[in-house]
Amino acid sequence: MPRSEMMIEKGLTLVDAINEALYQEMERDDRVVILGEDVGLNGGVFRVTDGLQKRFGPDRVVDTPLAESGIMGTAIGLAMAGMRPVPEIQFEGFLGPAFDQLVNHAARYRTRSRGAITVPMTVRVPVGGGIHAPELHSDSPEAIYAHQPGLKVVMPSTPYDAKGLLTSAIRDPDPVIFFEPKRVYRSFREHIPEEEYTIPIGQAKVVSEGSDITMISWGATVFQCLEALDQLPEDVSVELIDLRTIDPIDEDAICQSAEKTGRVVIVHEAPKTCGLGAELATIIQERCFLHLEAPVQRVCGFDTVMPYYKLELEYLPDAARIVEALQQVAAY
Amino acid sequence: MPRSEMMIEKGLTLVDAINEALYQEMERDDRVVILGEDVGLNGGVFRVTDGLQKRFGPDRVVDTPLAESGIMGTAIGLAMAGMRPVPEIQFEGFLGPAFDQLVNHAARYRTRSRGAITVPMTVRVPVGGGIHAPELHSDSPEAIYAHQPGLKVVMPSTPYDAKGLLTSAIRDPDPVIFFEPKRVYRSFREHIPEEEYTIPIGQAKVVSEGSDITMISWGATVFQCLEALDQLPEDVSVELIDLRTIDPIDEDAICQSAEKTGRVVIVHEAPKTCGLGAELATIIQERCFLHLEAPVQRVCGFDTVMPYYKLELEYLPDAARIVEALQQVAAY
Amino acid sequence: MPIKTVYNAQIEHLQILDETGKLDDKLAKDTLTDEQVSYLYEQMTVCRQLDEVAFRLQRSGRMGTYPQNKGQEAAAAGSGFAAKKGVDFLVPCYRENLALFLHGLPMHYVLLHWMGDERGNQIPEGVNITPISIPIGTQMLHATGIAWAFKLRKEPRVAVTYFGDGATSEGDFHEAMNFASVLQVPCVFFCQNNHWAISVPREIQMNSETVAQKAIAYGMPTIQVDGNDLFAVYKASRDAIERARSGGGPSFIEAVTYRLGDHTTADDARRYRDQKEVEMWAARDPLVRLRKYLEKKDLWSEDRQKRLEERAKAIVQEVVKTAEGIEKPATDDIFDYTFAGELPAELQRQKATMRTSSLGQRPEQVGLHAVPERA
Amino acid sequence: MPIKTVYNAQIEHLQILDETGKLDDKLAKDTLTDEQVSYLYEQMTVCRQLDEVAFRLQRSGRMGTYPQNKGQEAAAAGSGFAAKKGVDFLVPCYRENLALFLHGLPMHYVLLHWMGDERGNQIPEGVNITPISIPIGTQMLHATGIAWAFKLRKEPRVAVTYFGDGATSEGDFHEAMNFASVLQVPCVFFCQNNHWAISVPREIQMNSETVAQKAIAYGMPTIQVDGNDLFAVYKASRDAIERARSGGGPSFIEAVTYRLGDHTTADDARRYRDQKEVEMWAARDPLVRLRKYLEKKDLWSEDRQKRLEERAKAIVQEVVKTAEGIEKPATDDIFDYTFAGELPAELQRQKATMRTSSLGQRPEQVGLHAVPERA
Ligand SMILES: Cc1ncc(C[n+]2csc(CCOP(=O)(O)OP(=O)(O)O)c2C)c(N)n1
Ligand SMILES: Cc1ncc(C[n+]2csc(CCOP(=O)(O)OP(=O)(O)O)c2C)c(N)n1
Ligand SMILES: [Mg+2]
Ligand SMILES: [Mg+2]
Repeated sequence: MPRSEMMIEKGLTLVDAINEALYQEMERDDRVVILGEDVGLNGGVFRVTDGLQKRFGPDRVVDTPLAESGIMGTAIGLAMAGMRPVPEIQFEGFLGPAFDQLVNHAARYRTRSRGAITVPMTVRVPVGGGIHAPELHSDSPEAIYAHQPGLKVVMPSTPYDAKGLLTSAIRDPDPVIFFEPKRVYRSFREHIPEEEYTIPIGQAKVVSEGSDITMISWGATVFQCLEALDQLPEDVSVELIDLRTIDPIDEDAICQSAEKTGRVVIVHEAPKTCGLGAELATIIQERCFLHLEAPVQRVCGFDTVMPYYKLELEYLPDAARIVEALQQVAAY
Repeated sequence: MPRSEMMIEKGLTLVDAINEALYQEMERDDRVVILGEDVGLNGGVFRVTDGLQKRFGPDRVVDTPLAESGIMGTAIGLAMAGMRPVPEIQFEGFLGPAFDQLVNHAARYRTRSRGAITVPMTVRVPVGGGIHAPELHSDSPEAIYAHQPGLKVVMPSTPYDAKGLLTSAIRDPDPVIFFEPKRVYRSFREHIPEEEYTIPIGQAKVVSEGSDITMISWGATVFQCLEALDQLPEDVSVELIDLRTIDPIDEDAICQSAEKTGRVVIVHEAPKTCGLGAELATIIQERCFLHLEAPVQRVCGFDTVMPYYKLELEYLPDAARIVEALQQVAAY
Repeated sequence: MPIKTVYNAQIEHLQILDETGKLDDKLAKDTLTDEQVSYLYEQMTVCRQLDEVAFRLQRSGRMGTYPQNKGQEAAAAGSGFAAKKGVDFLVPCYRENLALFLHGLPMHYVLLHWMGDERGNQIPEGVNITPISIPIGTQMLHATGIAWAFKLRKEPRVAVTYFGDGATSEGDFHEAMNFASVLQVPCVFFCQNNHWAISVPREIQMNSETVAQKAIAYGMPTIQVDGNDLFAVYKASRDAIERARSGGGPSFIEAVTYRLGDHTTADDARRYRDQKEVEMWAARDPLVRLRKYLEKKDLWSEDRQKRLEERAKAIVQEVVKTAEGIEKPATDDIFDYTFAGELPAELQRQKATMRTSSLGQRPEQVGLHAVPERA
Repeated sequence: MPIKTVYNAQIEHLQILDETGKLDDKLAKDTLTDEQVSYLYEQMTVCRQLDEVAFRLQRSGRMGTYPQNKGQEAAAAGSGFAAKKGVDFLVPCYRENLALFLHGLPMHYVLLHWMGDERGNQIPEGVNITPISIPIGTQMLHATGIAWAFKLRKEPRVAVTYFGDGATSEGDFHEAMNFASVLQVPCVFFCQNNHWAISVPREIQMNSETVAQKAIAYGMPTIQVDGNDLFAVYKASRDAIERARSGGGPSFIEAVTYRLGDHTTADDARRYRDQKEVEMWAARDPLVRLRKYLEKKDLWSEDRQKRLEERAKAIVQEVVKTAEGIEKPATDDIFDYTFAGELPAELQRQKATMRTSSLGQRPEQVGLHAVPERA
């Protein structure tokens, strides 16, 4: 769709960027179909698919019945039969009913059929807390899907990355979960290329270079990290890495930085225990053991159920907690 | 049920021990009900519930329709209404359809209702590979459930532990997942007390003491670890810890050992990435950083889909791989 | 016989009070007394007022997302009233506030819930309901389990569970219906078919002529009722509940109604539905219909209406005050309800330090400010 | 009208060839030719032989768990034959081997699968089936999706999916049926009601009189057929498939049959079911019935039967030889099909080293045999 005045002038939000990638991929490849709850006329509850049904018709942008396993399972069937489905799950909490189809079917079909049958689909899922939503609308389940072999997991934090990664995901011959940090959906705008482009899945990005501490994050907490850097009183040079892809992990990027700094802080919203932070910390101690000057430090959600919104900001890692961690790691 | 001749003479298998705990808890507390596929007349596909329907009747040992979410969801309802349900999921692969009820409901009810409504239930699930089963009958999903706050996760490896931990689980006021390593179901017998006893959830066990390397495992791989110790040519003193409870993790036990030895190997069947090994390794480097002489080493399943049985022994950690890891950690 | 009919079924539709406020006296026999009708009309009016105020609270930033019940009050009232308070158990979603209030839930609990406060779910002792449920279609399994417990303990109690037309598409709906029927538990499945699931109309939610016929799949008694007709809803619910109580097993009720408001305050229904449809249903508003009936029977007056409206406002104002007067929960609450009894050590540590990594939280690590020698 | 009937439904049962081998000629018109019947009888016999041999392979430790199809061959044959080979798409579970063979799957693939070898799922180009499916009730959603793709691309093709009576209890069954009906995709849902789901009889799997009536919930055409009657199965399947092909949407077929063997080789059905029931159904064996019919029509003889049995033995022997002759897969196969294209670095490392921890796998770490100075 042609960009609006606002987009031309002020740039695109994350929502706009995703919408543009969907639009361009649907233009480019008529095997791409969107399915999900309220994705059609309503344009999705976050308006991410706004205008697409109008442009591509109700056969390619399909309002499904209210059933996440149904959405995932039929998307798998569509993909097996040569389409490029892009199912939307309305909130990450509702991945639950679709878990079995995703983990036990989508993720395994290539392996179990020794390549005879494949599932090229991209599952879009808004993720994370901080928007004052009701329960089960604020979780961060990325580690669960990273644990499952056969899935790729992506979580961009900027409009530029979102457009390029979503384009890659849709073109990927295997299932990709594309997590969209809803706290960032409309939090800022960015000028990004209008023409299509891709960003390879599996490459982290150095947001800001530094030499004393490596800080790794992804999704919405990247911005809490940036806030922390602003607040950091000491003269500490922090290298901030936005993972962008959750799985496969860009081990080289994080280890290179960890070897340089010898001190690492990892920040994520999901509960600590068995979160992705544990995997990253373990990789770093495996590969950079002799370079580490301090234990790898995690700043995560607590090992409690994500609270309702009155307490969500106490739960989510914020700049203050991140600053404290940076200071402690620096001083270790 | 009175013990058989065989049991009196040669001891109990893991299956026998679980059956005995179920029997005794059902005798003791008439709120305890068993539900699941084929658990009744058939006694479960592994015969774990053998004889219980005969003894306690079809109202307390219930063959349900073939629907795991239904089993989990109605068990939650039973528990909310004051019963002590012990649902069985026939194989860990079929936890998939029950995932949502387990993670988004059972795990959260106490927190979301601020204690007004609770879910005292024990979900029994055979787990793990190595028995030449069909696909989706050999996975190890414990890390996924450890990641979810509000659930306790247990995995005993011996008849003695199984009986005591299952008894604790059934009496626990909160939901517990009780994973039963099927490879161990009938692999050996052990003499255990006939009277009821409990083992506290959350306590690891030192299987064999040692001073050079700490080795941590749980479930069936504990026996691969023991095999490795037998094969270890060098004169290395290994402390083997059987975690027994996956969540909450007995951090003190593992850190105490790690501080003593400075070298740690973790062994599990699940895929490496975001497996429980990552959490353990991270805890150890956080708490024992200054004591570590080598990176914590993981011996796990690969980050691939669990293969069908012709290749399952290549996939599963075996004594050879464990020995190699021990040697490398010792030599680091 | 090579072709034979092996099964037959039909679905009945029940209406007692029509849109003009005319009552079918024969069918209405032994249903609601005049007094009960007036009482329920008043309760419905208070609920409508709560909806209006809740909407404004959200708009002014004093509350999060809120789903209005507007237009569906008769369904909640008739069914909730048919269940025995203090005995039966309600397992709701979020569009039957009135049923919860009728069973003793203090009104401010609902506001607290939508204000992002779990204490709105901390159901008081003796109130037999589960909290408002956000994930669609999952709670009916809990209702089946609760009813099962009643059956096992031989208690003459019934679980009534509420859900929308959209919820019937979820797999859990199917499993709940099947378990309930196989186990013959005392559970009533009450579907508020309000024609929409956010922007998805009933016709693309399902391809069946009625929602009620879904129960045929389970061999379960089923009926379609005019959901904006308090009498029909009450009668069908009472019959189903009493059948369940007396060992007759579960039933399904489709209450045909309409969501007069947006899906929630986060929604704008004009994007996807026709104003004409809304107007048509506004004419069938259960409150309007009931008032017509009461007026016809000379049980109501302009004056009573005015006083009721004022009272409703006062009540709701008080409720808002109560909800807003409750202090923000303590941060400790994040931790304290994760498990019964003493928290596991790591959770205690997280709670005490508000930290997730143990670095810096242990005596031997605190205060280390230089790179130490290796141990 | 205050009480009115708003929906009516009935379920028909179809039988064409009865248990004595007598055919209803009128109903049989335009179904199967003599030649086709003989051909399918032969195929069914080969399949029965495969079952016997597979059982022995398992017992002698040469194969893992195996589920016999015994008793259900007519259901697989009639439906599989009704679908167009090379055009339509079968989405099976595990109890319709013959349907797969009729669509071109080499027989040894099935053995390979049960020998724990993924290459048994590596369906050859041009064979339009998905592999045998172990998790119950999940594959019908894939069939719906495949049929949906056919509809979107305007291809005159149909997906036929198989599942058991037990599978209808899963939520995914419900969602697949609903999606298929709402989207009006060309999909045929073929339920082999063999009366048991392992040890659970149909009556405690569901409380409905028929399985067929489950389709009423979705407004989907549905029929119950004698599943041991090749003609009835063929006719119902063909009608449903051709209706789907010509844009008439999905259908449901309940084939009433019986599992004559144990659930799998890991099961002992004597623990939970009555031998009398088994005997009653053995008398309805689809092979016996078909042979009676062929004999009545003078299309069969003792001699042909003997030759067929010998041929079946020879064929199956060859199939076993092929399956057992296939070498153990390479260990690399564990890794190589995880993703298309080049493996991610970490997986390459795991594959190259058969190790999961990077310790010792990197040049600078290999060979470190003393505790080094810290960097
Ligand atoms: C499992 C799940 N999927 C999706 C949603 C998002 N969602 C919230 S309400 C709703 C529509 C519900 O429709 P219906 O069941 O008809 O109830 P109504 O809102 O009309 O009362 C959806 C899709 C959810 N809350 N839960
Ligand atoms: C999701 C799931 N749950 C449980 C099982 C274990 N299981 C294997 S076959 C079976 C019974 C299947 O019954 P039915 O659908 O009637 O098919 P049949 O075996 O009778 O052909 C069960 C419970 C499974 N494979 N998948
Ligand atoms: Mg609705
Ligand atoms: Mg069956």
